[in-house]
Amino acid sequence: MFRISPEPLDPAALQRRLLDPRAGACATFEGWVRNRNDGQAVRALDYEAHATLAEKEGLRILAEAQAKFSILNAVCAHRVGSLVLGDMAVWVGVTAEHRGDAFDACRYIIDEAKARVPIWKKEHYASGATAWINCATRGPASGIPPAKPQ
Amino acid sequence: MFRISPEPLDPAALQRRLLDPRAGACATFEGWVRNRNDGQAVRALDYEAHATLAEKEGLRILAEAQAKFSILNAVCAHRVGSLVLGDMAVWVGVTAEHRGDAFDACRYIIDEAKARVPIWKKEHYASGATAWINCATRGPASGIPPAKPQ
Amino acid sequence: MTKSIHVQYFAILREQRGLAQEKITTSAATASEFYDELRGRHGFTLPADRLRVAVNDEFAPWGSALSDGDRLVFIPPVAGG
Amino acid sequence: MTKSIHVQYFAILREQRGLAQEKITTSAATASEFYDELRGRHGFTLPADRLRVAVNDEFAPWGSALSDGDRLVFIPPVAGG
Repeated sequence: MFRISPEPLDPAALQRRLLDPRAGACATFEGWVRNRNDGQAVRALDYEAHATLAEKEGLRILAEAQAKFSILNAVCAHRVGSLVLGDMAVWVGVTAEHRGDAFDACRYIIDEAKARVPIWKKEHYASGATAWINCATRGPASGIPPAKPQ
Repeated sequence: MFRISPEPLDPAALQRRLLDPRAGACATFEGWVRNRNDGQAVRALDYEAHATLAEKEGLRILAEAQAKFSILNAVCAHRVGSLVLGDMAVWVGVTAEHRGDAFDACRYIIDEAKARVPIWKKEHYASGATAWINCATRGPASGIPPAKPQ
Repeated sequence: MTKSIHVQYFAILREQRGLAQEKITTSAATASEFYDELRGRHGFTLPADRLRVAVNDEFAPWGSALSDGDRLVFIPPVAGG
Repeated sequence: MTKSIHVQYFAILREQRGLAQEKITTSAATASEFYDELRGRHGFTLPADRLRVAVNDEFAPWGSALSDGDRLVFIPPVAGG
């Protein structure tokens, strides 16, 4: 299951979807809103998503994880809306018989989700400034890689 | 915190010890009693520990993780006593500013804990047989590595 | 030949355009030409090579030919997690 | 010179010994000699190279000299997680 959620994430409920008598290992990842980014004090974040495309791309990532690693189940949910410090932005959980696959798949899912799923983040700084992350236009010399061609 | 617990583990309470406004990432690992091991149907497990030595060695592992990775906090708790299928045997949680360190430290802690902390596991099989895991004496040709010399 | 395209804007594009969606009549042949046209008109700061495009709810190549009634979304650099 | 050693058994050693702890008077000079003596007496299946030893609640080398009143624990192969 890959879900875009306007409601706060409920890790216990998400994890219940993973219960399996064959599972010996459960690896999870949570992304939390932290108080600094790139040296600036962060006050709050807005996330928005293209829910249809995000859920399609998210399900592709989960299917890739199932194909690449020996896992039993995987779930990812991403919050959208206005978040404050300490709020949970994303939850990933993976079960497997053995821990190596659970860790590797969990990491694969969050890495790919951050790189590919159409979710955008606007940071609100203590200074009053705001920024859409990764959307600055400083030219190719700034070290921002261009989007991968399709 | 590294704790040997005769009571069921409470992941929500353990995770609350990790809350930190600087944390952007929380990686966790849970070990669950699964229904098979090495091809045998498992009915239940007994865990026992040398609590004093286990907590000392566990704290050393957490300190190593703090030294090796850029993390904020780490907690590990291991259950002892009689467990049945689906019960949680171990919980590890790590917070960091960034996810790479959280994952790497979480994996380091569970890998080292399994290799070094004086905790023992007796499996009860559906067949009625029992076995202390890693304690079979089949001689060095069996592929069981000898304990690391101190 | 002109066609009517439904465009949805997200994130920085939505803010720069000042609205979330609109219907536009264009003679652009491809998604790429269409974005260049909109960029000129609305002053979008991001060049096409920093974006992806989705046609009718699927990611698509920039060279995709446009058909009357297509729904397009330009995807700014993502930042989930 | 004999000394009195407090020994604690865990897991497979506890089951093979049939008790969890005992006080033993020995003339063994080192932890290693002491385990060999106990292994002969109680039929422990695990050789010393599969175990570690702790003296007074700290892991210690097998060559550690024993002192009167020491508390020893033989550590079978561990299996947490």
